[in-house]
Parts: sequence; structure tokens; C-alpha cells
Amino acid sequence: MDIFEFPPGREGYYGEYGGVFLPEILQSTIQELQECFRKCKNDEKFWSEYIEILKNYSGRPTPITYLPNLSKQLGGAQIYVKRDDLNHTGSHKINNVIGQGLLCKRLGKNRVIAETGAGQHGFATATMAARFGLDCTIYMGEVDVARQRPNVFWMENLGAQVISVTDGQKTLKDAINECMRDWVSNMADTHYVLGTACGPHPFPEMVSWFQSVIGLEAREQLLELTGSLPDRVYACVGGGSNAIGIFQGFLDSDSVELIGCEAGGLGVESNLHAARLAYSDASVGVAQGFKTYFLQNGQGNMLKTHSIAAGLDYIGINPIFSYLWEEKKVRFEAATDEEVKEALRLTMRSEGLIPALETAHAFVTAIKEAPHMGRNEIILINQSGRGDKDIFTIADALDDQKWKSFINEKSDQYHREKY
Amino acid sequence: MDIFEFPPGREGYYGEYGGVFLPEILQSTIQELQECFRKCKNDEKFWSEYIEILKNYSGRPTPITYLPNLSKQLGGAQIYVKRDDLNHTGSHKINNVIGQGLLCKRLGKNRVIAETGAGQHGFATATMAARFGLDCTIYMGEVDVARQRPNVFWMENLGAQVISVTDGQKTLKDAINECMRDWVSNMADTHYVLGTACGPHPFPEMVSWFQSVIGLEAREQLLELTGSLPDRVYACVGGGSNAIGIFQGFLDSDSVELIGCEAGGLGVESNLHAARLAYSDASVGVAQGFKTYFLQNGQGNMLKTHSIAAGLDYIGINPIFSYLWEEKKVRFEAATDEEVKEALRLTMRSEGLIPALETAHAFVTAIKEAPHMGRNEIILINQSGRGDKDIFTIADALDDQKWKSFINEKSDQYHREKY
Amino acid sequence: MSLAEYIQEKRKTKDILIMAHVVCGYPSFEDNIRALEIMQSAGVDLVELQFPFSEPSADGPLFVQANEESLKSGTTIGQCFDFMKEATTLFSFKVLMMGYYNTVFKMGEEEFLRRLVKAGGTGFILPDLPLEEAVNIHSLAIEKDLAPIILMTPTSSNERLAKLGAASRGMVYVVARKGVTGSKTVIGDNVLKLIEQCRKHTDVPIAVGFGIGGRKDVDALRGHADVAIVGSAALRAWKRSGASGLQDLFLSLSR
Amino acid sequence: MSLAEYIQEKRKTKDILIMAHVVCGYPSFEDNIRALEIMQSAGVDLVELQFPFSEPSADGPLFVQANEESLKSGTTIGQCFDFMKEATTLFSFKVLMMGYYNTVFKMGEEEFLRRLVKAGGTGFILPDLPLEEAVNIHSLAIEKDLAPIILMTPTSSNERLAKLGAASRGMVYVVARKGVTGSKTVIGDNVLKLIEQCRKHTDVPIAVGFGIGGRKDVDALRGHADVAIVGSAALRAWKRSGASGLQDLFLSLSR
Ligand SMILES: Cc1ncc(COP(=O)(O)O)c(C=O)c1O
Ligand SMILES: Cc1ncc(COP(=O)(O)O)c(C=O)c1O
Repeated sequence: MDIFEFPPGREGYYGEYGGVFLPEILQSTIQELQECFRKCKNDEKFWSEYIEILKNYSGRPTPITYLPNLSKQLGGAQIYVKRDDLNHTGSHKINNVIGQGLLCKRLGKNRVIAETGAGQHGFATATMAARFGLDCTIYMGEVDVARQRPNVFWMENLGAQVISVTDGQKTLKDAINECMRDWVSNMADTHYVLGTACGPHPFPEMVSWFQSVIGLEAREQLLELTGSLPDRVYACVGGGSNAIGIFQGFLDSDSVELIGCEAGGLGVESNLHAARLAYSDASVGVAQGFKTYFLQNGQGNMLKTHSIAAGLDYIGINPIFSYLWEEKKVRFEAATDEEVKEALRLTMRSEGLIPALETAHAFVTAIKEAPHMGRNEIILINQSGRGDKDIFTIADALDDQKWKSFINEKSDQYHREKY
Repeated sequence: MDIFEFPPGREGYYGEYGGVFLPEILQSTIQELQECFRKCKNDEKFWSEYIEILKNYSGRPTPITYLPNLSKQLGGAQIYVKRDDLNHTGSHKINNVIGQGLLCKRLGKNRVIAETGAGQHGFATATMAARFGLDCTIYMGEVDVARQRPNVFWMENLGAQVISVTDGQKTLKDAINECMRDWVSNMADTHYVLGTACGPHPFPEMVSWFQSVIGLEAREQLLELTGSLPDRVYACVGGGSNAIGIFQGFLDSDSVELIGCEAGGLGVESNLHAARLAYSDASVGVAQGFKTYFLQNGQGNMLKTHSIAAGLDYIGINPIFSYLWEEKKVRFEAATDEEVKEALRLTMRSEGLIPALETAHAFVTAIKEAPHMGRNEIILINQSGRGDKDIFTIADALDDQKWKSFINEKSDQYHREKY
Repeated sequence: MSLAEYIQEKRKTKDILIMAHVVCGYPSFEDNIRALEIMQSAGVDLVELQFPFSEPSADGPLFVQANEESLKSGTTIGQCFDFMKEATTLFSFKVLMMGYYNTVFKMGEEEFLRRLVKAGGTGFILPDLPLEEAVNIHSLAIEKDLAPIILMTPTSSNERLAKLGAASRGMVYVVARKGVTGSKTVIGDNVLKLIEQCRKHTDVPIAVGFGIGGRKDVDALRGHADVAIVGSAALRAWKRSGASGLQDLFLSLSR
Repeated sequence: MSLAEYIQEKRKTKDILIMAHVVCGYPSFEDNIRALEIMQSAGVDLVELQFPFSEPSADGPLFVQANEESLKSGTTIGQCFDFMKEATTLFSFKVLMMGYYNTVFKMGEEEFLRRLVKAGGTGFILPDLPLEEAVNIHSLAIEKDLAPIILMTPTSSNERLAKLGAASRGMVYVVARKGVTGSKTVIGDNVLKLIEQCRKHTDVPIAVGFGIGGRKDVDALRGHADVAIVGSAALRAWKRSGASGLQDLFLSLSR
């Protein structure tokens, strides 16, 4: 099944989802982008240049790690982890960003803008911009700036301008709105590096294409390591880029079950979560340039979302997933903040891995299901990022007293310096 | 030249340097270790198991990245960087630690101890211990605990016990003393995972052997990328493990100049640095189990050292380097704290790389020398670690006001929570 | 009387019409009514009523805030339609709905248009609904004699303008410049050239908006455009000096 | 009289000798003298004077702190030798140098031994200098009739004990347990067995140290060892109750 073979007149649509819903002023820009992307996708040299940079700059292919201790402890399926946390800048976000950077050069533009939630995409974009010699502006919700300051610090030191967005919920979706506002003004020299498989066509297809490198590698590596395909593949789903990335290695194989793990936040009836498909609060809508399931009220206004993981805290979902979910090709589950902390603890202690809070959502679901699977079954989890960046959030979540004292002392030191 | 082919009766000596200077109580332990190590070194299966784990767990081989922008800007040699920062846990320290973990299992011991300065080695050891199912205690100077709290946080969450050492200067050397004290009590079930190529034989040889993976990879990769060997190889030198690691790829090639970059701290006559060979303040001595150049006074007591990089802030140096320096096989230079900050800024902005503060010392020296080299000459820098972990130190060094406000706000939040 | 006819009729006595903009429920529906009274008495010819949306990504900061505040105070689509009904009953200017497509999509296009007709609306402006996605709602609108306003922009190619022109009904909204609503536009040769270019591709009246700030801009458009759209400038005047500021602005335009 | 002879001589009248420990310059040289006076009057037979070193990695917290404080107050090796000279002049017990090898290495082995002789020292204990590295200094020492004290430990194999025994001169220091100085050792069967084992490999007298806390321990060693070494216990007593505490401790041992 090639989800990117659109029927005539339905380019950019996955079933009912996707499309382009943008102001007329961007029509020529998005068309230029679609054409450029189409050319790149049909140009083998583009892909090989892309892979070459990922290899020499970002350290791809990332390995697959078998988790003997956790597998044994859970007593069911054998657990394998695809290590995209080992990428340069610490997450899968760099894949997409390098790809769009190359594309930006083909477009002849010298400036990039990007939204960021967790900060990972902004960090990756700022890195790529430094490397490719592009001007760079990053939009980030004020709430996220506060919870992801280390990433902001690095973005700025990499030469990017970080703009704190104070509209709306002051999180990812509002940063996307600000990007749109910048883009409609500066499209002549500016490429919008959207960070996930959302937004207007060709973004979902383009981001998926770049992220497919994860799945292509993983399929081959797992076959080499185990001689077989996984029985289940788990990935966390914010916008849905790392998940579609790894899933593309297995979409053709009916024996492989694909599970997208969303942010359950405070739980199923809390109204404070970001589970679009796993819970039943979302409905189909059109916003931020595309049609998909959104967490919105009956009037079409977006709901407040919440997750311990800034990178999953988004109202909409990859339109491809809305389709694949309806087609029953992908199952969706949610993990709550509490479950995430538990899974993180377990993974750190048993295997020496520190998944990002986003990633830990995939671990939660895998850990729940592994014991009910056979010893000869295989689970593959996509470790989309590393947890280092989350130290403030994790320390807060775990209520770590030593960390708090440290921060208090640091603050005292700064106060003393002032006088 | 095989530096590890010892003349009869001189095992563990490199010229006059090295040896074993330990309390009698450890004699049998160190001998057991020497024998076990010798067996491992002669066992091809051990090495291939080691490489296999590095590959599947840590993401080796790490790539070599060409720096087009910096090379062009400096107008001289072509600069390449070996990316050990892409390792799991973010530095070359994991190589040694995985190796010693395997060895520990062969020794049949179920507990590891380690000293740590920057926290990287402790982080790596705690990670390995979690993965290998070993008990783990990390000793860390109180001063380093304060400046590297994020690493402490992760070590503890990985299940290690971190003990803050309040003796002496409260830095790396004091942590080593504490490890020795633990080891003389618990050697029966405890392996001391020394973090650098220092200490009594077989540690310098053993750590060098494990770290040689860097040089072996780098030589092959650079030949593949450029068709030739580098003209100069730069590596920072704390204890001297990453440097001896990469240098081993080129020791046999007389055309390759090897440059060790030490911590110049506040400068050459400041008495606040950790340059053992680049400056002339050090002399030969015997401490912490081995003979080498130490920063010590005329009475043989160790001097206060200083570096912006906790991981370079050590009194002694790899005994192999004392020898190779006298033999003029390795040149030593120092980089000051100020130069390090400048190089860090430049590297971030021009190439999107964030070297650790330790690593940045190697960049300083390379950046100084590159412009005086020909365009067809090749420089290889070992990026031993990534700078993420250094956010508190770097933010302080750059006097970042936004960071300070963030910490102050965070502290206010913690104070409010209390009441 | 259709929108095009209304504009053409008015243009016989006025060399340029004025279209004003109001965000429903901001600061409150009472203030909205007060604003409309001022507009009516200052001779405003058309008013677009913006239905607030949580993601107004084509709007600048002033309208973003207005959308947000209105929603925060509980404004519903029902209230917006009720308010439109009131406005079309009380005043003589024509009223257009302006908003984002999701508001329409969630309600259903048919239902939306039915209610728009019932509220006395003349047409609608949905800036994030491109032509390709508008086929259905446009044909439904035309059946109901509603004007589905099409936007032409400085980045539209001739080929695109031809397409847009062919689909245009009632009035064309010419976006004077790139960017979002709110910041100032200098009405210079490039704007006039853009209008000229758009004229080649459509027969319906042309309204020009985005950054029209006052009398000078309206004068510059006179003889080129049929309608000058005064959006953020009005909101800015209201925020700065309340009803009297708004009155001054609109009186200055018709003076 | 050599160290071995001294011990053998004394052993004729005493079933166990006592060796005490002092860190030079801690808390001060005046206090050191005061301590030595107490030891002398309590009948202590041997004293090891520790030359402070910055990296006392074989010592426990109490001695670590003492080394640190002493150095901080400016203690030099010259002062330590001067103090040793004073002690050997004033008192009748034998004095050994105890310290880390770097102190010796930096000075040069020959020079170190020359000064040790000059200061009246009887021998030296260098816990971080293993036999293999001690060949030169041992032969130099023997020439000068100084005792290069060798340590035997619970982890030493029979083979190793044989080697150590063959090289032993003056006295052997049996380390009663693993670990560093300072914490308590229970003198049980394993310690006595260790002593017995060591005896098989050497003819020189045997001193036992590490964690000897008081009268009970000394009693337990009586009949097995020639010398009981009281190190940290003395320092602890001093720190707790000063000169009188020290006096109580040593009097209790000889009572
Ligand atoms: C580590 C990590 N994983 C996952 C995500 C979620 O994004 P997506 O669903 O596009 O992979 C993020 C977003 O920031 C992230 O940082
Ligand atoms: C990133 C990094 N580089 C270098 C060093 C210095 O150690 P070595 O000289 O053993 O490589 C450290 C020590 O902590 C480190 O963390």
C-alpha cells in the first residue's frame, strides 16, 4: 500500500484527511514547495545526498538495542529499541530538518523559520541552520520556553532567534500560528521548516518521507538481528513524525501490528490530555492548514491540551494517521503522565537508557503489553529522543529534592553576583 | 612502535612512567586484574563482543564530520571531527566503561565503583552498571557535584549511589583517593572502573586499549573520506584517555603530528590551570598508584588545579604521554578558559556542533593552528563529548542573563511549593 | 439585491465605499452595537463581522487578541448569528461573515449558509479556504445568492488570478500586501498596479484591504478600487480612544 | 641496636609492645610533643611519625583530615625531620617514619634515608610502595641499618607472603583487615590465623595494626603478636578529650 499514491484530484489527501487549507497569499509558495519536493523525491541523488549527510553529520544509521533485562523482567515479548536518541541533537527531529534544509537550498531561500514544542525541533533546526548557513527564527510558546529553557539556550547560542509566543495556550499550536504569520510575510526568502507530519500538503508527505529513514533502517537491522519482523511496533505520537517514520518500514507487512502512543496526560476523562485517537474527545476539523482529528469543541475551537511531554502536547494529528486508524492499520493507545514517570524509572534502571518524556509514552504501552505476548514474539520501540533535555521536567516530576536544592543554591549565587 | 610491548621486568612502564604503586592489600587484586586483562586482550572473542556492544548499544562507529564552514573561515587546513560526542551518554567515556564492564563480569564481581570529575565517566559507569546489572557507587568531588549536578541527577536515577567527596580539593583527584579507599575494603566483589588512562598498571594500558576503537575507526574513515591520513590530530587531555584513544590510530605514521591539548585555565603563569606538559609547572612524581608528571610542589604535595572543564582538571597525566612527550611523539599545548569559550561559540555558530568544554580545548588549538597550514592539509579533532551536560557551566561562563532569570524563577517556584 | 449590485449602485454616488470590520463579542456585543452605530452614522457601506476562532493564523496581534478575548468571554457561533441578525435589521449597510473555515466545517456548509441567509448576511470571507477546497460551498452559496468572497494577492500569478477571477462573485478582496492583518500598508504604485492586474481577471467590484489606516490611504485608492477595507485601524482607534476614537476615524474617511 | 633487636629485647619483659602513631604538625608540633610525652610516660615502645601528604589514599577520614590540616598549616618535610630529631633525642621509644612514597621520591631515596638516619629514625613505612618498586630503597636502607617495614595482609597469598617474608627486616606490619585506617577491627580468629600464617614466612617480630581500639584488642593479640599498633584510636581520643583522653587510652593499655 503506497499511501502517497494519490488518486487524481486528491493530491495531499489520505482518505478524507490532509489537504491544503492556507490563505491565498501562500498559494504560490506552497505550490513551489510541492513542485520542488516532487522533484527531490524523484531525484535519487537528493536522497543519497540526504543519507550521506545524516551519516556523516548525525551519526546514522542509529542502532537497534535489544533489552535483555526488561524483556526478562516482563516475562513476555523480546523488546528491541530503535535508537534515534543517538542522533546529533538527541532526537529524530534532525532527520526531517536536514532534509528540509537541503530542500531549502534547492528553493534558493536563505532563511528558515520553525515552530517548536519540546524544543527538540527548534534545536535541530537551529543546528541545521548554523551548519547550512541559513538565518533562523524559532517560534516557541511561552509555556514551552519556560519548561524547555535548556533547548532555548542552545538554540540562541547556535545563532537562532527564539521568539516566545504569548498568544492562545502559549504552546506548540500557537507557535505554529506564529510561523504561519511570519511565513505569509516573508515567503520570498523564507522556508517554513515544519517539524512534524502535520500541516498542509506537502508537509505530511515530506516529513514522512524524510523520517522513513528510521523505518527502512529498522526493518533491515531487525531482520539482521533476529531473522524476523517485529510483531508489534510502538512509537509515540505528537504530530506523528517519528511514528510514521518507523511505521513505514512495516506498513506493507500485515503481520506487524503498529501502535501509536499518545499523551494521556491526566487520564481519559480529565480533559487534560492530548490523545486525539486513543480517547474519544477529538473530532474532524480543519486548522493550521489541514484536515484531521483535532481536540476541539463543538464550535470548532481548539481545546486546552496537556502532557508531561511538551512534544506530544498538540491538538491535531498526522492526517495519514487519521486515515490509517480508520483503516485499522494503526492502533492508538494513550499513556498518562504518571505511567510515563514509572516507565522512565524502569527503563533507566533496567537498561541504562533515558528515553525522552515523549518517547517514554511508547515504552509505557509496550511495557503494558509485553507480558501478554509470547517469549518468541518481538516488540520494537522507537526511541525518538533522549531524556537529557528534560531534566527540569523530570526532576520536577520526580520531585527530586537534591535537584531543587541545587537550583536554589544556583539562584542564590546569581542573586549574590548582582550585588 | 608498540608501546605496550614491555621490556622484561618493566611491565606497565612507558619509559620511566607508569608502574604500580598500591598498598600491599591490593596486590592480589591488581594482579588478578592484570591477568584477566591479559587474557581478554589475547582473546579475539572478547574484542568482538566489546565491539558488538558498542555498536548495538552505544551507536559506534561514530562518524567523522567535515567542517566546511570553519575550514573556509580559517582559510587553512581542512578540518575533520571524529564524533565521539554521538556515543550513548554523550562522550567517549562509554567505550572504556563498556570494556571494563565486560571485564568485571569475567572477574565475577558484581559491584563497580568509579571516580568522576566532569560527571561523564560516572554517568557512563552508572549506565553500564544498570545495563549489566551491577551495583554501582560513584565518587565525585563536592566541587564537581556542584558544577555538574545534571550528571549526578542522572547517575542517581540510573540507580547509582553518588558520594560527594569533601576531602582535599574536592575534585577529581580526591574522588580517586576515595575510590582507592573503597577498593581496599571491597576488592573481593568490587571492580574499580578507573575512568581515564591513569592509575596503576594495567589501567593505562587497559583504558588505552578500549579507547583505541576511536583511532582505529578514525584512521579507516578518514582514509575513506579523503584518501589520506591527517597531518595533525588534536585531542584534549585530562587524564588522557580520549587522546591516547584517537592517537593510536596514527602512532605508527610518522607523517601525522599528534597534539594533546591541556587545560590552560587562567593562563601560563596563573598557577590556576591543569597543564602538566604544555606548561612547565609539573614534575615527575608518584601518586594515585603510578608515576608520571604531576602538578606538585617541591615537597611532593599536589597543587591546586583549575579548569573551566571539570574533566580536564586533574593533577596527573597518562604515563604513556609523559613518555611520548619526552620522545617527541606527541606535542602538548594548552588552551585557556577564555579561549575555550570563544572556540565554543565559533564552533556552535559555524557548524552546529556543541563540543563539551573539555573537547573545546582541542578546538582552540586546532583553530589557532589551522590558518597557518596549507589548504590541502588535513586536521582531525577528536570530539570527545557533547556540551549539553555543561549547560550550567557554559551559561555561567557566557554570563547568560536569560538563563539566570530562568533559574531564579525556577527557584522561586520551588520556594513557593514548600509553603 | 446582490452584493455586486449593491456596490455598483452605491458607487454611482460615491467614488469609493468603505467596508469596516468588527470582531463579534469583542470587547462585548454591546460595544459591537455601539461601533456599528458609529459606522452607520459615518456612512460606512459594508461591514464584515468576524466570528472568533481559536487559531486565527491569518490575523495580526490585534485581531488575535480580540479573537481570544471574545472566546474567553464565551462567545458562541449562535450569538454571532443572532448579532448579525440584529445588525442587518438595525442598519442599512450590508453585512458579510468573516472567519476561519473550521467554524463552517464543524457546522456543516449547508447549515452554515442557511443560518447566514437567515441572519441577513450577504456573503462570507474565509481566508483559509482556498479555491480548490471551496468548490462545494461556492456553488451552494451562489444558489442562495450569497457572495463567496475570493481573495487576490500580490503573490498570485496571472494564471492564478484568471482562475480566481473566473470564480469570483459579488466582490473580490484584494490583499494589498503580504503578511497578516494589522500592520500599515503604504498604498503606492505596486498596490495600484496589483488592482489593475486583478481588474483584468474579474468583472466584480474590487475591495482592497490589509493595512488601510486612514483618509490618506482611502484617497490613494479612490479611482482605483471600489471599496476600501478598514480593519485593524478601526480596532486600534477603539482601543486607544473608545467610541469617540472610532467616530473620528470613520468621519475622517467620509469627510 | 636494630629494630628487631630492640623489639626482641623489650619482649623479654613485656608480652606485647605498643606502637603509637602521630601525624606530624597536627594539630601542631607542640601538641605532638605533648602527645609523645604522654606516650613515653605510658610506656609506649614505638612511635610512627606520619609525614603529611596531600593524597593519603590508604588512610581513613581521621588521618586524611589530619594530613590535610597539617599541610594547610604549612608543615614541611624539613620540619618533620627536625621534629623526629627532637623526639629521638627527648624520648626513649624508637621512632619510625610513616608516609607516602612521593615524599621520598621527590627528595630522592638516598637523601631521604640520609636525613632519616640523621634524625635518629629506626625505619620507615611506605604503604603505597610495593615490594617490586622497593628493591633499591630497601637495599640502601639495609646498608644504613634502617628497617624498611614490609606489610603483610589478609589478601596476600602464601606465595606472596613468602616473598614478603624473605624481604622483611626489623619488623613486619600485619594489616589486620581490609580497608583503610580508622574503622574498628574485631580481633577474632581470622586475625590470629593471619598472624600465624605470617609467622611461617618471616623471622622478624610481628606488629599488628588497623583498627586496634583499646585494651581488649591488645589483650586479644597478646601471645600472638609482638607489637600492637594503636593509630586512629589515639587520634580519636585526642580529638575527643585532648591530652587527658590520650593519657587514659595509653594508661589503659599498659595497666
Ligand atoms: C523526542 C521526541 N519524540 C517525539 C516527539 C513528537 O513528535 P512526532 O510525533 O512528530 O514524532 C517530539 C516532539 O518534539 C520529540 O522531541
Ligand atoms: C567529554 C570529555 N572529554 C575529555 C575528558 C577528559 O578525559 P580524558 O583525558 O581521559 O579523555 C572528559 C573527562 O571527563 C570528558 O568528559
